[in-house]
Amino acid sequence: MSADTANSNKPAKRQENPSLTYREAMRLAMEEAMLADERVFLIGEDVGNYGGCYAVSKGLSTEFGAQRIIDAPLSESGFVGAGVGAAIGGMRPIVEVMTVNFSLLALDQIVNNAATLRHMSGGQFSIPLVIRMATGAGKQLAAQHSHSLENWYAHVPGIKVLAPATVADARYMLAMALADPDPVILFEHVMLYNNSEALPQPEDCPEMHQAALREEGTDISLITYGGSLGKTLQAASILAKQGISAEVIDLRCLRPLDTATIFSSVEKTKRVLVVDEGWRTGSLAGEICALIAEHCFWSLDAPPQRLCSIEVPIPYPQHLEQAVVPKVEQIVAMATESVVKLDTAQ
Amino acid sequence: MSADTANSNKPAKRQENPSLTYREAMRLAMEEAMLADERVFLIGEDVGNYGGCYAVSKGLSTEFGAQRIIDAPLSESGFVGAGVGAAIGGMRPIVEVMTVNFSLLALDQIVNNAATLRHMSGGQFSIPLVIRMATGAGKQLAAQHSHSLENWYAHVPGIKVLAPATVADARYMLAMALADPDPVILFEHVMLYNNSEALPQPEDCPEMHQAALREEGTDISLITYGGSLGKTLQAASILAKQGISAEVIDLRCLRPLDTATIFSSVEKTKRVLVVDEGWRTGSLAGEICALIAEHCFWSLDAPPQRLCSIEVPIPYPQHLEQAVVPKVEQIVAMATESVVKLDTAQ
Amino acid sequence: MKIAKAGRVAMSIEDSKYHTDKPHMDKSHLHYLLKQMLRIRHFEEKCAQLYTEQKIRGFLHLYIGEEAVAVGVMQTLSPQDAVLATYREHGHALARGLDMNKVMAEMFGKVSGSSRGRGGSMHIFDSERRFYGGNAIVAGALPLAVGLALADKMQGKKSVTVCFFGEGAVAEGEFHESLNLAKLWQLPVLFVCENNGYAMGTALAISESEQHVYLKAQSYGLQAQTVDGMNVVDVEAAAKQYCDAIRRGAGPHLLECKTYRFRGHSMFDTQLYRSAEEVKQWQDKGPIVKLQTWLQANKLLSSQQLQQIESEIEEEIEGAVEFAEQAEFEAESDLCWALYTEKEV
Amino acid sequence: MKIAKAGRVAMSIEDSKYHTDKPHMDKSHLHYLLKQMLRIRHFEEKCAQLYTEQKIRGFLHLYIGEEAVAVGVMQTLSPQDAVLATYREHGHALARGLDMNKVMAEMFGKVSGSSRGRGGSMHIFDSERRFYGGNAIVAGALPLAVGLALADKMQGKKSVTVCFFGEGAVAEGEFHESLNLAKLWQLPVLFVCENNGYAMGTALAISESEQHVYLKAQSYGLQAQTVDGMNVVDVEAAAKQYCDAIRRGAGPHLLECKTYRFRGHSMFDTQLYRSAEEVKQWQDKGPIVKLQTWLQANKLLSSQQLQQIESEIEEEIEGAVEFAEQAEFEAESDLCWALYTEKEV
Ligand SMILES: Cc1ncc(C[n+]2csc(CCOP(=O)(O)OP(=O)(O)O)c2C)c(N)n1
Ligand SMILES: Cc1ncc(C[n+]2csc(CCOP(=O)(O)OP(=O)(O)O)c2C)c(N)n1
Ligand SMILES: [Mg+2]
Ligand SMILES: [Mg+2]
Repeated sequence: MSADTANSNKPAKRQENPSLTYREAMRLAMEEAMLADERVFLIGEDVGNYGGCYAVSKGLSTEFGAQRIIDAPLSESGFVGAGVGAAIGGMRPIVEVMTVNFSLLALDQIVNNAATLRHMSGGQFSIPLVIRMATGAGKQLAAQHSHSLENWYAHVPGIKVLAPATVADARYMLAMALADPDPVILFEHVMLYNNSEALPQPEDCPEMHQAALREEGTDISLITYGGSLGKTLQAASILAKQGISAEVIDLRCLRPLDTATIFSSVEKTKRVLVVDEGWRTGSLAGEICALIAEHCFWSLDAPPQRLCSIEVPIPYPQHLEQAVVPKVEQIVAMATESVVKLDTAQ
Repeated sequence: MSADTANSNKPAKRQENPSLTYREAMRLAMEEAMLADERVFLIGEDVGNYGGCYAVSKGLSTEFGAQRIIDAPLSESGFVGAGVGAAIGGMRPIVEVMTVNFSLLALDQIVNNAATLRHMSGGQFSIPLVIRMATGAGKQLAAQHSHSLENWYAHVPGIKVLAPATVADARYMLAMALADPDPVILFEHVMLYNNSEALPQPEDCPEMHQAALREEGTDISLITYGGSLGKTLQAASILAKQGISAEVIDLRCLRPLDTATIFSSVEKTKRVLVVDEGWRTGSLAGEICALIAEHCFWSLDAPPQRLCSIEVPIPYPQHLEQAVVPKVEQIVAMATESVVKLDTAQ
Repeated sequence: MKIAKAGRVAMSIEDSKYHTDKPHMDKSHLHYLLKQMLRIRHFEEKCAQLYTEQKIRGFLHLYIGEEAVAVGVMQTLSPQDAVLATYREHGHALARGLDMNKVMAEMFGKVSGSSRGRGGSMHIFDSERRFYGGNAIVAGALPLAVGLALADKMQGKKSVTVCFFGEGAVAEGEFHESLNLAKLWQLPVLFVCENNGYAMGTALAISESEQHVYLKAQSYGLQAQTVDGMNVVDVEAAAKQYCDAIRRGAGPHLLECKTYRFRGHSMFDTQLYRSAEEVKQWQDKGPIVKLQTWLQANKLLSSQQLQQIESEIEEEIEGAVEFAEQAEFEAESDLCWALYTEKEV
Repeated sequence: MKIAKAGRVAMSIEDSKYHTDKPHMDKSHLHYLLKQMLRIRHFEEKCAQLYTEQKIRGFLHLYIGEEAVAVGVMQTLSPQDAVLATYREHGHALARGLDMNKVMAEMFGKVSGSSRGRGGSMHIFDSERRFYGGNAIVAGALPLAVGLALADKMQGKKSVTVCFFGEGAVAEGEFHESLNLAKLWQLPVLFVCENNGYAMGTALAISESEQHVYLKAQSYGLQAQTVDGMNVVDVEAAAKQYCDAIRRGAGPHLLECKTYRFRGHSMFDTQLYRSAEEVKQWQDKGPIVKLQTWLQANKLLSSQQLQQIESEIEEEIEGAVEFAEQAEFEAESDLCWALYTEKEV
């Protein structure tokens, strides 16, 4: 674990615009939230004594004590539901479900309670709950520990879904989520935690529900989120060298989707490739392709494409795990084909 | 509850091609399976003494006894997982999860065990499990009891997903599911149970994974499944009167999708509307639109459209419930617009 | 006021085992208890009728036979306390003090209903009275109760959260997880198990290897006991004893109330799983007949008084039906209102 | 052969409380037990080293310190019995008789591995030996165990299904649901709780309001007891007693084995949640040192015999590493093979 460069006792450091890891940024955001609002607390398996399964909350239990950094037993349905109840009861819980894999055990509480109670009760109360979970493959943890199910959550009305893909977003999106009066689910891709960046000012961050244009381009829109952003940016720079100008959109907010940004990019580039680590059939990428086909049909110069994971439980060995998830070369190849095909067609 | 016209003691009746309800057809299929293979048993909440929450298994416990028609406690995760174990152990369980709403509690067992164990173990065993569940809205049961989450299941590699929409499919698809060596999930839309039809011969039924052309047409493909088939067929006949020839495809098998049938229809009609009771964002309809946009892009004369449920927890009052789900008039209107727009464009 | 010794009636309030902790059982309180139970009973009988008239649709789960549980427990609560229940919660809503007009309008699906008509019979809410539903997922409210109690405890409030559920819910993992969490964190929760012997058609013996729910609760370290759920006085006394303990910081408690539903599970139930005799036996020891007979036998309730109670209730119910009939349906254009919060809370 | 009375060593096999039911504890069997534990121990020490060399990747959860549990229980099983375990299952796999070569190849992710290399450390399977994994979802295997036992019972087989899980799993709803189902249906399941005191960094006191797992099991009507999980003989005796009862039709049983993991939860664990002293104390009463010291003190194990055991194990492990190194990775083109069954089963 890299040393913690974030330290609330040295606020000066922050202004020097230090570089932080994604992990540190997320912790800093939680620390800040807990200092600012005593209704905020963190609950989850091993968030306290152990420091978090991905070490995100390391040190927080020393700073805030076991009353506000609550180690929960292995009871995902129980403590996620308790988070919903606590939010109704006036607190601002941050519930850490270690990983999306285990969140299946809590889905009933999320779908039938968190997402539903406000509307179903006629708007009598809000549920200011934040649920954080790690997601994705890449650490050779095999089939039961490598799911990407952001799309399932993005399907559910009543919740909002965020996927911070940069250190800056790790730093500032949690605060946005906590400021939001409704249930927000935050997905942290496991391969991002060690990424390091210098932080921009908060003012320079887009709003919670906005997609970010990470790269401007004219030939094709590459749309992605979370753990696939890095690969997509790499692909964009390779494409640039090949003379293809790719625009890269980081969705950031998976529900609601910032369709305005998506559509205006596609209307400009007229070609699109969506990159998404979820399994292909029923993926979020599929949703985005469908939206584009519906709304930008007459502008498109090539079929909307998507690059997703192969539909198989993710195996343990590195070469097979990597064979499942999207790869930089595939992005380059598909984008090139999309653009070149068009050239041929013309 | 209508009287049971299915009766194993009068096989003659069957040959007379009697008309059955969907409910009776499903029960007949179970009865037949249990008579034919002693490894088959039915387990679920209230399948025995109560006769099933939608009365599908009524009478079976008298016929087969409590050893083969097993009333399970309210323990969805427990008895679905037990179904997986029993299938591995050499039985052919039919697990009834009353409704898809409660299946959220069993999702971990379905995704991480049923769908995963065969592949992850290197193909050492199969899991010949059938899970049946009711799905959908229309009975004014409000938000927690009206979900349509077929798309979530259709996303998961390792399982197969069926949505019998006709009495014939209720009658024959369960047998197909039981003959299949892998986990199969069967969705029974709650509004179908009382539908009545004369049965075709089993030979006249398409295979398990095949979509069915319920209506041939040339102007637009209407693609649907489950509870929306009836509405779509109604819409098609209204459209016919307006001079629009609509082809109606009943997906039947939601995983794997019969893309060959879908694509060849769309290549022919050049326009498509997908009708799906699921919430729009991330719907199965979105997946199908995306597939069509990818594969039939150059054939399409209009953007692929979809009609889904409005994204809101489904309210209790009839007018609001009906406002959420797809309606016949909407199908007609959207199909007409799609066709007319094209005419204008020409 | 001490209650006169019971005569020949079966029920013995004097013998009630919560003698020392017994709440203030004067005549007017007993009349009040009777009236609350009758209100619920007649309200639901009316609902059953309205269901056949299709004014009320969807699922309708009647509490008839079980009124003593909600009424007894609710007596011990203050407005700061929180209440959660199941899809069989009309009784709880009324006993918690929700306006019958709004409850009936909810049954009709009207916008003047307690949940704007969106929830119907299974989802009656009133956040002002801290009545958090009305949950149609069996055992779905238990984790919520833990969270509400946690929030109260963290905020230094002295509230109790009461969570009602059926004995069928005991088999769900959520029961297990919630009791453990509540005890681990010593939360102010009163779990009330309405053990009516059946989960739909599944008898307790088919759903629990250990059929004493209070013993199960004790295995988590909760204080727990079983009480005659047909005796409103016993229920109230036990609930009071437990709520007092909870307010003193003694952590979560569970009260198992042995009761019975006289009607089917919902309006669709053909009740093949139990005999008419069994139902009859329980009806004979029903909570209303029990209290009413005892009061009358002890000359604590004149027929005039009963008449008065009945007619007040009749009037209230008639008013509620009238209110519900007159009320509007929510406009279709408001369908999505309050899916999310409009501004910060 | 009766075992000579223990000398000054702490462990007293004579005093073991399963005197009457004690399995056949002759010297060669004790040597066998020791060897099995040493096999697991050294296998895993090798794995830890291979992990730092990045031959093994992903999560690696070592069983070091807990070997007596798997080894003791496995002695009582026949090939027809079924076994399920957690992500900490190398020991169980080896004790169940899986070929070490295949297990090591699995750790390497090679196609000759027991799961074609697809599962890795957490997902060792061998359906021929009825070893059904290797499950990385805490408590995820318990419902499967219920189902396997149900299938055996329905088919009239006399098999026992043994399901191993950690004490952390006890808090999951699946524990609750599974124990209830197993008891309701009187299924031949032996639940073995490996109570090593921690679930990752969460001490038992933080995760369970009732810390005696065997008492929790009794609340479902299961026969249950706790046993010294550091004493392989006690474990074997208790498991034998229970498996015998289960085979006689006495329904599910639970054995709580008090044990300890000497290493971190996985290879990433900084172990801030426990002291080095605590670890040291437990190491001193470790299952291997205990048995070995006792055997030596009683002159039942010569240094030559020990040498022989150690060198056989060393050879086996070297062979396994060699096998794994030489083995191929699965071809990328086979990635989707066996996602579904190719033909009817
Ligand atoms: C999780 C879940 N599973 C199944 C159902 C269907 N269902 C509704 S009520 C019920 C029986 C519940 O029995 P119990 O908890 O004893 O409450 P009672 O109805 O007797 O008051 C069932 C199975 C449900 N609503 N939720
Ligand atoms: C459902 C679920 N939640 C969380 C995890 C993460 N996790 C893996 S092991 C573990 C601790 C389990 O402890 P215990 O059951 O005592 O077994 P031990 O590791 O001590 O052998 C946790 C929290 C998981 N794998 N599955
Ligand atoms: Mg009940
Ligand atoms: Mg442990």
